[in-house]
Amino acid sequence: MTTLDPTISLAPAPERRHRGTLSAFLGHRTAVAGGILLLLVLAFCFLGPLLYGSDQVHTNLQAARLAPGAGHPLGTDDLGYDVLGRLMVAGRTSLIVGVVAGLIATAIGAIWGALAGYAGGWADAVLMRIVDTGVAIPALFLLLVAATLVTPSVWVLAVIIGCVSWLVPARLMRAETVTLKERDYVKAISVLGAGRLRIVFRHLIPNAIGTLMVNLTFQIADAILLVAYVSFLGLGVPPPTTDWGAMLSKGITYTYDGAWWLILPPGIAIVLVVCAINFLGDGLRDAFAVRGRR
Amino acid sequence: AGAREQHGGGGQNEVPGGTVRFALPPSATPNWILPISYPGYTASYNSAIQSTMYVPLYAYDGTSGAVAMDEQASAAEPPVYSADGRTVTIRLKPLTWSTGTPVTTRDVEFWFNLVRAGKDDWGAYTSGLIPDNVTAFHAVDEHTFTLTLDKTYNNDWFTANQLTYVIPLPHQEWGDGDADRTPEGAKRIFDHLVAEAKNLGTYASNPLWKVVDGPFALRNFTANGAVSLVKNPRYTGEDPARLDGVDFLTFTSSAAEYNVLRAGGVDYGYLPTSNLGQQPELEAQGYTIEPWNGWSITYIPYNFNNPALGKAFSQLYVRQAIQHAVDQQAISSVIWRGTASPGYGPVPQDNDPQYLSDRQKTNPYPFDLDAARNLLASHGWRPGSDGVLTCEGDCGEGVARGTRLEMTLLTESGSDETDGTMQELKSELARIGIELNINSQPLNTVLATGTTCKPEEPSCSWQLSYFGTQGSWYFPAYPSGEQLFTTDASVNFGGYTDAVTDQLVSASTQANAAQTMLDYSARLAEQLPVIWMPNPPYQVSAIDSALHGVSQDPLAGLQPQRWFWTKEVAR
Amino acid sequence: MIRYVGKRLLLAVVVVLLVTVATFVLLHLLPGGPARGILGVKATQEQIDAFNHSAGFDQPLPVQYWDYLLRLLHGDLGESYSMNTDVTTLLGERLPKTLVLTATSTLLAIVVALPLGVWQAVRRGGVLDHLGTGIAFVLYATPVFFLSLLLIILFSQALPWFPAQAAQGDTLGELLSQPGSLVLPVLAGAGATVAAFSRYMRASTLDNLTEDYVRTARAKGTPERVILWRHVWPNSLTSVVAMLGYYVPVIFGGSLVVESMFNYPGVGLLFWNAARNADYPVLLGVVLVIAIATVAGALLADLVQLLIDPRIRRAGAHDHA
Amino acid sequence: MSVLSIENLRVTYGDSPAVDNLSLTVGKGEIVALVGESGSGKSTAALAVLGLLPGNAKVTGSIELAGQDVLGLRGEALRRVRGKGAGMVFQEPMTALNPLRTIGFQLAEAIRNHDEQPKRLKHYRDRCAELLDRVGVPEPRRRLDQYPHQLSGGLRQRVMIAIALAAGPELIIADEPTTALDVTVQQQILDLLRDIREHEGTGTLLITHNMGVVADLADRVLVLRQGRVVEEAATTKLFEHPEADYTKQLLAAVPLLGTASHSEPEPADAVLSLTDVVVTYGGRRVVDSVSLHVGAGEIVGLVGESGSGKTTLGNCALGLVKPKSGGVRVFGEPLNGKARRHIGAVFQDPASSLDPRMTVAQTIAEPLVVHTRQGRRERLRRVRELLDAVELPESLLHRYGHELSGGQRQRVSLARAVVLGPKLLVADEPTSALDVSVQATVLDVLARLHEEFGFGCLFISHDLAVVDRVCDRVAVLSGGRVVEQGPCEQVLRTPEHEYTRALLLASPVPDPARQRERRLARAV
Ligand SMILES: Nc1ncnc2c1ncn2[C@@H]1O[C@H](COP(=O)(O)OP(=O)(O)OP(=O)(O)O)[C@@H](O)[C@H]1O
Ligand SMILES: Nc1ncnc2c1ncn2[C@@H]1O[C@H](COP(=O)(O)OP(=O)(O)OP(=O)(O)O)[C@@H](O)[C@H]1O
Ligand SMILES: [Mg+2]
Ligand SMILES: [Mg+2]
Repeated sequence: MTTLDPTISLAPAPERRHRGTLSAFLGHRTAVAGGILLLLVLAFCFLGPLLYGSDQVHTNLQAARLAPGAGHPLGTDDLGYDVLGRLMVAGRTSLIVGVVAGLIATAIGAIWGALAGYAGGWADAVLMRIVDTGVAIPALFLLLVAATLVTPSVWVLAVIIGCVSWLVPARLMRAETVTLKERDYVKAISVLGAGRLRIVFRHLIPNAIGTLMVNLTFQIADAILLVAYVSFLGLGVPPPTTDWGAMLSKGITYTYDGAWWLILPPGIAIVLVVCAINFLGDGLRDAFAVRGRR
Repeated sequence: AGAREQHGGGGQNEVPGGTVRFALPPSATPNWILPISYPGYTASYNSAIQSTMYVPLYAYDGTSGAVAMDEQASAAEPPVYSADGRTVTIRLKPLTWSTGTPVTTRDVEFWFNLVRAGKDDWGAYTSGLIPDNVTAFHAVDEHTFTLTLDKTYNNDWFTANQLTYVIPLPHQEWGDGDADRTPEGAKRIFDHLVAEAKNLGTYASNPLWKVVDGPFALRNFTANGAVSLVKNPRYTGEDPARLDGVDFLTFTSSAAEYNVLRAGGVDYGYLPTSNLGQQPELEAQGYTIEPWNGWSITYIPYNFNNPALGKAFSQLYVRQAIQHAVDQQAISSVIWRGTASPGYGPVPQDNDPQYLSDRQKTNPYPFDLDAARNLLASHGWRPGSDGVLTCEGDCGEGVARGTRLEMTLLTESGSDETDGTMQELKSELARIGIELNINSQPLNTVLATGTTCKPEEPSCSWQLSYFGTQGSWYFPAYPSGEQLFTTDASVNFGGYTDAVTDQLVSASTQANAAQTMLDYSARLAEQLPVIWMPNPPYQVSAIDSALHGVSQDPLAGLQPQRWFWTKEVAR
Repeated sequence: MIRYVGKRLLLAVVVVLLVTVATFVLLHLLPGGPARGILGVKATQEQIDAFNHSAGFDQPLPVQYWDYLLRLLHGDLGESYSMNTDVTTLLGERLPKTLVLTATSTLLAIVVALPLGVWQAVRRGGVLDHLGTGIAFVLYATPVFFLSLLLIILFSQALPWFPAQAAQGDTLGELLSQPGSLVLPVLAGAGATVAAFSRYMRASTLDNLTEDYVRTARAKGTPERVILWRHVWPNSLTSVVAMLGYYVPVIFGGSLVVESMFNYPGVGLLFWNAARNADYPVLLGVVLVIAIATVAGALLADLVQLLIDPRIRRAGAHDHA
Repeated sequence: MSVLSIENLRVTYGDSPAVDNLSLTVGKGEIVALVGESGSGKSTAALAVLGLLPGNAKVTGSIELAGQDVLGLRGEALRRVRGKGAGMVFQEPMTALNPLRTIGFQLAEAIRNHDEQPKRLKHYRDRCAELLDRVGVPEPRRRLDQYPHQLSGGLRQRVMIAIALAAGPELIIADEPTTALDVTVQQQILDLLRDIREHEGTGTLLITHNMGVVADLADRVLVLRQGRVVEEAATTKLFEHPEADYTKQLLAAVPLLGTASHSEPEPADAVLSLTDVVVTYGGRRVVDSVSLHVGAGEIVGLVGESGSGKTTLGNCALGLVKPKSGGVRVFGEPLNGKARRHIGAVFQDPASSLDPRMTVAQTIAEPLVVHTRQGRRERLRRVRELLDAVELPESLLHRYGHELSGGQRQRVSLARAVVLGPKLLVADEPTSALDVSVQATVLDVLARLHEEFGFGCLFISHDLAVVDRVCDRVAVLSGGRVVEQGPCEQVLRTPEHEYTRALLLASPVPDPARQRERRLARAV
């Protein structure tokens, strides 16, 4: 019986997935730009107030609606808040709500979808019909009910939005699970008698992490837009807390006054951040998609 | 107030006819045509449209510059009260229905019969008041009748707040012989009319609604609320329409309305206060901008039954301190851009030469944070580590030591001005050590939550509530407080009780002493049963400068029959 | 295949029922009920009690739900509390309008986005691909209310090309008689959709371009254009179609803002006002319609896929939940 | 005259060459085989001929096809050569055809692409039917309206060949045309290719890693290794006197039927006994009253064509599929949690048999985590032992699955399967995705583990030679039924059932002379 010298064994060259992922990501210029932009915005919102102090707690009606000028680089709004400083605190809300809601939605969705997909049969059918039901109820209605039942603080809003938007990741995760569970390693370990939870948490979810990560970025972007939307409808966080969406929807009523400083800063901030996150997600998608790299 | 009135009278070159496109408030759709109001369909624009078609017995409006009777628009001569005040004699003017039959006392009796039979379904019914307080109807002749009252009332009040509900109805066409003279028959007719009125799709075609005695008749009425009126050619009164017609336009949002306004698609519209900066442009475009003040007051009720803070609210000094922290001037001029006016008491601060006491007029509690701080400090309130005042001494009866002045304000969402006002309030209160949490909810929720309650009920957790984006309370012509501030009044949501107030209110509706209203005004301006807030306008109107004869009625009525164009409008 | 469709229909009914239950329960979580809001500040307690009684709110919730279902079976959606019209009429009047709006903007989105996505995929990595991606993301990131306003300022006021409001009037005919007035609302509604669809299509096309059958087609000398449109295009479409079905609620969500900005009284706005006024029958009616539309959309997407894809046509019985 | 001549072809992806200095000619009517292990650059060379390499490939050298230098061609000119200069047959017939288009469409398109006056596709119907008939597709007209998924793998591959022939090329390039097919079908396709060569006189460039196929079909062979030709020779000569060491190793690694010797199995208690097992999918009996026993320490082979129910039966044994009727007893009891501890499983696909998010150590230790309370250190010790047993260096301990080669991965799977010292191992085609040489190592490891642990094993394979080499006993499955079972000696040497005989005859052996004999035997 002959065994070939292992050194001349010509098995397929191993895919260098991890290293490949990072370099594929770094090779994606727009994604890197998105990442950097996001970091800058984060710094602006969370470190900015340390450098640029302004009273964002008390109104100052005497100094309302000032055009940009000395003391107020971006002017003041209709209650006399400094717009530049306001942009920072508003950004915190938008970003926190976006990120937390995105994380919550992704976490719930991942677990739900993985359980459904792995269990199969009846459990799957029931769990997925619940998802279908959720999809068919307008999110707006759920938001309205939630906002009526509890006063939406920043964190509450994040939880609410997260709980409203977990459906997409759930479907995604289920689809992923259905293919993953046919993988031999899942079979091999279930033959051994490993429990469902172990399989779901140790094997299925970690292996869908690429998909989930990509989805997470889009969830965050969507959540930031949803916050804006919710604020536009008057269901947002109570004052004096604010977010970009609230600033923008308030600002656009001053459009005809030419008060651009009330509109453009929050508008641009939203567009910029959502774009940056989307670019990031796009880059991640390319980085995780082995196929696309061929 | 009402200043646009008599825009040059007939001095301008009137161009007869033409139509006016009038913008209804956002999301408002007229939905009731029967001139007997029905619960749920009592919006002001419903009655504004109805009264152009069905002339009320007595019309009150602001066309004279103050809220007063508009004889021209009334179906009867002013009432004559007997010396004991128990009998009223009324003489109808010679109006005719569009079918040609004259308007007679029988038509008034018809109203009484219907409303008596269907009072449980009548939107304006309050037990003990009209029609309950009219014990007998007696027709003297075709045009004269007398009413017998159950007791003596203040004549002004009775005319303004009771007789104004009466509207002669076309007995000949809507009735069924004398069937309405039995309660069963009347109920049957009442139900029939209500059923017809619930069929909104048929308004424009239903022959019932073609019988009118007012200056206008209905041309079109769609489920979307787009209503068109045309001049009633058979109107025989003293107040005929000068226009050919009025089109009421509906809008999905005030932003949408404003966009259309700018494009010239509206003759009589409104603009969000945030667009007041546009006044010069709009004026250049041929609009006149004018706030439309309401015959209203705006306030924030305290919930005196709230288990946590009810006792604190019961302390006059606490209410005084809070009132001192409301910067009404700034709110009115900055947030409302000068369109709201500060209000200091229970009667409308504007438009009123008659009922406003000096005490209310001069604002007993001007904006003064130091005064507020002193009041609280001198009653044992000390700031805690977070700056919020805590009761550490004798803070008044029932106020437990350790009570914190942290309160939640339930407020109406959807208005930038209201949001701004509440933020300003929060900010000022924070400066005197009171923490205000703001909970914005749809108006419906605010109203449903902030209702009268008992301390032990879970529904009594609300503390302050605001529903005044367009004014909290619109008065009938006589601004008395029987529904608002008496102990068991239906709209006394916070459960305010004050024996003196109760007595003053009942005197103001029953005695013919003008002084009682002034006393009432002064008492509540001092006692602060609620937080008095600036009173926002009904709307800020933008009116085509060539449209004349417009007076912005504080009672939110319209008198489109008096409008006229001074330019050709081809529509 | 018939069994497959039958099964899908059955599931659809289940989902719709679940939606009504969920909506019903949620509605009753809202505090206070509709009475005060509908009857106004001036209503007395007696009036409120009478209202609650006549609306059946004094009954236990399951009874109320059961009554609702019974009425539903008779095609009776109830009466709007605040609009003095029955819900069926309201929906009958507004649904066509919203459908016109959403269908046109979705169609526009499809017509623009799908070819755009394919084109970007073909030019992958090129300047135009990046440009397309950038535009798509900016469009996606612009809140609808902001986009609507920009459109109005640009194309209605700065350049008076289109009216700022949709044509008014009760009938579809009146609405359609001024097609120009639909341009801006449709554009505003299509913005985010174009962005999303073009991204999906680009990804799907990229995936398919690496498939073996493309290599086969090349190997037999098929021109690139033919490969793209006759081989890749239908294949990429199948995956995008699956997603389109579930886009109904998203499109609907956007239509609320568009309707309120362009004075377009449709279902979105009806829904929003009903929600704020706690006008339960209207709310339930609209939610029901949306649920049916969503389920129908998903069903339709499945059927379209069934038509495009012979594999599913035969296998059919596969459950893709 | 040569129809294809490649000179000094060099293809690089990035900086590593996939094909290095390859020169090759294919004459008219000649079948040239390109052999070598996975990754040796075979496909790359084939794709280069039609200019189908991906954008990141850099190509130098020259390729002359039908008198034109392909490397110089672009756009329309290149398109004209494709299909006309050479037709191509790819390995995976399912994915190589567009699932949404009918066979007729895809075939007609191939003709139309090279028609001087292109007509509407339906005009080519007759020609298409002729082509299908030519490649031996029954009922050709009906097939034209069918979709790829409606055809079996063998028929699909015939359609691919028809497409390759459509434009009447001088050369057919067949890249692993039979790897995805069953042996019997494989034989038919090989016969077809030979037939085409004989009647149409086209040259053929055959790419394969199966030495049996080479022996069966090729006139000349090039052995490729890491992109380089290590040996080129006429087929007979190569098999008789391989010159390069590498060629020798390659040939030696091919398992040969009937070379293994078997000792009589000792009778033992059954660790697995399946009695009258029936499995149905949607009413179709996929496994039809199969009875099968695996004694302690015994290796039982299960062979049969694709779809015959091998995997399904294996899954029954593992409890992954519930039989409709019949008994599955493991260690004498119905399958239960306790029994699972003593069952191991190894599956076909090395790529998916390891969790990509786990290191080798974690993977091997997982059964210990599930079933024992051993501490970390103890586990690690055990993992080291097993790594040793499957002959992997300790340096691999902290690598991830994807950082290993296919053979290494299968060895890790084996280690995981035996870490708890199982009494029963179910191996479902554990080596069929591997190269011959790698397969040989893995089979060796399996044999050694078997010696060490003495488990009973159900070994599923479609390769009779592999089964012959590994198993004591064998059961032949056809259409869900066991048609024959018994000791390997008996079943594989003196088969009784016709089906077994057909299987045996269809398995190509790496010996041109014997292949010729067998061909003749089949023809009778
Ligand atoms: N698109 C590509 N990009 C980068 N490297 C590639 C690409 N295609 C193939 N390779 C590499 O080139 C080498 C040769 O690959 P090729 O596909 O020609 O081998 P093969 O002999 O056909 O193998 P198999 O038998 O597995 O099909 C391998 O190392 C492979 O990883
Ligand atoms: N989950 C399933 N649903 C429906 N049919 C199935 C399923 N799994 C397998 N089959 C069918 O059962 C039959 C036997 O399949 P099985 O996988 O056991 O064959 P096999 O002998 O292992 O084939 P191969 O050599 O291709 O792996 C096939 O016809 C297959 O199509
Ligand atoms: Mg290959
Ligand atoms: Mg198998």
